[in-house]
Amino acid sequence: MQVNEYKPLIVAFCCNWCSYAGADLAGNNRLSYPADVKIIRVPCSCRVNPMFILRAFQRGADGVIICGCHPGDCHYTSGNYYTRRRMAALFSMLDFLGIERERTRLEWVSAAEGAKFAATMNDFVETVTALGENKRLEDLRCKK
Amino acid sequence: MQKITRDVLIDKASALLSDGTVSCVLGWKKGEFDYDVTPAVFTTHDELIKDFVFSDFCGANFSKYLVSKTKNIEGRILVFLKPCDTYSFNQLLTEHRFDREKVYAVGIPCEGMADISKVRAISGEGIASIDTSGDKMLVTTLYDDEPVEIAPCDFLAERCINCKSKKHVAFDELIGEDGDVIDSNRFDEVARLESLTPDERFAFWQNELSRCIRCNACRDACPACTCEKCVFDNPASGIENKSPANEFEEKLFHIIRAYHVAGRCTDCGECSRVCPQNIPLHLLNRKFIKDMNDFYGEYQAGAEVGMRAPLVDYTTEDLEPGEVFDRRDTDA
Amino acid sequence: MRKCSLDKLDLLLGEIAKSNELYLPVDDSDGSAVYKKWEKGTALSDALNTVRSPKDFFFPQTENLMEFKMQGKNIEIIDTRSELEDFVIFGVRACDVKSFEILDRVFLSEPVDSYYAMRRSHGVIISLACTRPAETCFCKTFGIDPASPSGDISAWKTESEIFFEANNEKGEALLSSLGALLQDCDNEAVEAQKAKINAIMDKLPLKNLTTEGFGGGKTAELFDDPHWAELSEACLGCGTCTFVCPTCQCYDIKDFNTGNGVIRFRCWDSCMYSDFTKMAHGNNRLTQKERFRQRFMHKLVYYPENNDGLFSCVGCGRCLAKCPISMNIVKVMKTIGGDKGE
Amino acid sequence: MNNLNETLIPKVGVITDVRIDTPDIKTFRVVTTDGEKAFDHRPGQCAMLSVPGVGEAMFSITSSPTNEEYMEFSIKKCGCVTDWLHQAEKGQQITIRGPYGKPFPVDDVFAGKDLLFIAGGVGLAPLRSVINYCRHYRDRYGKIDIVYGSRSKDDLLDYQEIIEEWQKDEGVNVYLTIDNPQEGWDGHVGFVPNYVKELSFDTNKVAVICGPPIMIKFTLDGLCDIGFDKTDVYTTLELRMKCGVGKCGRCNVGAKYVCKDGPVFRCDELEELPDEY
Repeated sequence: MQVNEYKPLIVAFCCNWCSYAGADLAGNNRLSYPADVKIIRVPCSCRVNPMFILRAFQRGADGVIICGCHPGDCHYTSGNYYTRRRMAALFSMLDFLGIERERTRLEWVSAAEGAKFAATMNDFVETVTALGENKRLEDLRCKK
Repeated sequence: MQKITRDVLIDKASALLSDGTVSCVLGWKKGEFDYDVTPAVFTTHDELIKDFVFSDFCGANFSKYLVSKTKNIEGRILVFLKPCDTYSFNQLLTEHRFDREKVYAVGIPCEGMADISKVRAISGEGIASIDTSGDKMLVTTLYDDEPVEIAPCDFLAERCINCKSKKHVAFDELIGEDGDVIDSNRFDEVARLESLTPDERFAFWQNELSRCIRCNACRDACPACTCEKCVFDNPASGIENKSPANEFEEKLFHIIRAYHVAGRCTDCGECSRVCPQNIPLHLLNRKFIKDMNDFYGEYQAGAEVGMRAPLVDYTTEDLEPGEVFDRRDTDA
Repeated sequence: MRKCSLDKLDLLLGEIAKSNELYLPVDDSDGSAVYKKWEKGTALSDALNTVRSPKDFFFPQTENLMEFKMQGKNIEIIDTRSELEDFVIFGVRACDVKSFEILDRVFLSEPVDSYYAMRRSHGVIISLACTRPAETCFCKTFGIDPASPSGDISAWKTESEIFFEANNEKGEALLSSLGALLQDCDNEAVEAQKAKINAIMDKLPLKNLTTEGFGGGKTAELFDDPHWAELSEACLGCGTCTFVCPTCQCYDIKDFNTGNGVIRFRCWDSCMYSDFTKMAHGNNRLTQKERFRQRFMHKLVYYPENNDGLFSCVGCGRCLAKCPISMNIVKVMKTIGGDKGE
Repeated sequence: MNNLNETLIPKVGVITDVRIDTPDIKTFRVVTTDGEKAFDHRPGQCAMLSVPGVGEAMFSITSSPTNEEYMEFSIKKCGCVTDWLHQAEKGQQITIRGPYGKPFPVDDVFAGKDLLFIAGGVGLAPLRSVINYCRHYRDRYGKIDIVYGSRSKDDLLDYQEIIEEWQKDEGVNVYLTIDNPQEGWDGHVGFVPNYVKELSFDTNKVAVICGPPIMIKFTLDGLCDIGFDKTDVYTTLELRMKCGVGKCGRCNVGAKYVCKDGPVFRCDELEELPDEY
């Protein structure tokens, strides 16, 4: 019964210089994406510590997506290149522990790509909705 | 058995002590039984004669001790390094964790170290004595008159069965002949787990990690874990030094622990050796090593001083996280 | 004394489990023994003892104490405990049974710790005499007889049978409830078993370990012993010894913010950890030497001083088997105690 | 009284008043939600205050037991809990449990004696409870001397009360000192241990010292120099505490638990304990 109404909680870490502006643009252009995407603005995608991602899952996120500038376009020259390596390692490790790989994603969204931002979020929400609730990285104490 | 004997090491240490090359010796001290050796600092020939041991049970990696032992000492400290210890030694030097000038490193050959829990599983509890002088280990228990014979393949620690190198990558002096880097099967178990379904992998790790008592021994023994203030010591982290309240915290601790040494871990295997609950923690570290080898090219932490670890480096052509899985799926 | 043949042990355990939750040592996937809840088909482990001590049953590693709900400036305190069912722990070794007495003196002395007391009152302990003591055992040093364990019910296992003797009303009530599964018998077989165990005890390498030189009132003499520095030299500062120890009872109280309230819980803590005594304005045990000393002084001097000479160690040997650097209470006792210069 | 069966479960307390004493010390008035005192205590005892989600910490009760309306805590801002408390406003609820520890022997040892109180900085907080208790039962005690010092005039705790009440009491002498000369201060300048030596009290009295560890140490030495016996000097200790009832195992000095056997110790007792506080 509840499955039909299930709406995943998504945490999106967005780079201040691109994806966050991309999200703004999506809003300005009246492009819709689910309200269950909670955006957290970070100064650069490489600010996202693996602990942030695990914490998000602990606090009830069903999916975590990190959005940064396209490779080569980092405001700080190379931040997103590091992000790419770090997230490749982390996502692979989560997968190794048997945690659904579709729950984490890294996307490059520029400030001009409002449409891409909305599309990415819609796609990600759809993917996570299909997966259902996050059970493998949940902290029961944080569930009501 | 080890090719090198206690006497050779004592002679070497005594000579270096008496000619003033070193002021103290980091070595193994005998315990109550034949297997419970403790790392200790010796300063005289007499102390060495009295308590120094070298046997199949001298598995502890001394490199990390150098961080604390090189502080506040006069002169240099002699340390005996097995091949795998030398990788940690280099890695610590890369990270400027101790003063190279304060150390006199003597490389010693290693035939692989024993895992006492494997020995116990075969001999049964109540070990009265262990003779490691022959090719096979002879274990006498309180309950049997005849010793049990155990072959190396049955008593060697997992990390030694899959030894990655008999080559010393750092030393001031070498005793015996140097060996070679070995083409080991150390990633086989990781690959096996990767080939399982996510559900199977989840069940595997759930079972292993559920035994964790958060004693922090894996962190405290790890030669790559040398932060002055660890995130797991920081009350603001909310998970400092305390037992895991649930499965989430078990995973959080072990993911972050392994992640923090990713690219710096030399695969010395101390984490699994010290785990009182026999959790195969080295598999998490090896997963990172294997991934980085696959994604960014072969890399062995500690092979040379001053190398740049994969996670603090990049190329503009790196794989996207999504492609990582695509690639593995097509491989499989 | 009553007995049951070993092939009926499963039936017997099933009978106990009908009205109580039943826990017993079973073989874990890594080859060591662990206390697990009995289900049909669960077999009693042959291992000498479990890696984790049974103190978990009364003093769990993590335990919620209460919850707070906050709204604006207001706080509501909620006692989240629910009533416990009776439970039975089967197969507790003599040393571990003794450890309960040591914990009792801490938690049941005034003011009583109600969390511990509640668990304790609901637990029935069926001890089991050792058959194969290990080289790491030194319970005799603390006056414990592994051949005659206490507990609510004592049990002895021979090749083919298992024998039971109730030590109090609680135990008697449980044994009586098992009815026809048990037969009355004399204690001949048990006496023979005891003799066998005692013969082994005389062969143990640590049989001569003595507590001489330790005990209440020894603080001044031992606190500044020069050997503490060398003993603690290699200590990694991990919590292995404290967490496998059946008598270590130090705990921490912490808050966890769940996002919709605060859970206050307590969990085991270790005097070996660097932040154990850390305060806002400093730490009175700055180096591992002081933390290391605290652990052994507590067990061998402070605790006996406050508890009529009872030592806070039961000689189970867990720390001997599990310390990553093989430093342990036996080495400490031999170095600074009565055996000095042996 | 605190329910003995539920030692770890606190009561809800309300902060009804916050007084700014010094730049880093505030005094909080706490009552239960019914507006009553949370529990009775003796001079020198402590209570565990907590802010859920932030932490719990032990504080000495600075108000006198003779105050039947409320309890007061003088708290210096120096850690997580205290930082949070310093931001709290009137009406904020916290939790409180206690009383913990052994009080000062005000009714036996102190009775009929001349008393000397020596405090430094926030160390006055635990002593204020005894001082006001002794002032309340003035006829039970002899002469009362109070030496109190702080870094500067602004850092003197309870300054108004000292000036307006203590100094006006008969048989009560207050000697104030600050570490360095300051404009608008015409009193004594210098460290407490030296001042105590200068004042050269007669030794037929009971002394109580509280302050930073270094001050306690030098003051005690100073008192011994002018002829005091350690059996006549008391002090209070502070270590990290979690349970408050001698079970969590961290506040021990030797075989003594500060929360249960202390915090009040006689200096000769203290001397027998290992030097680990």
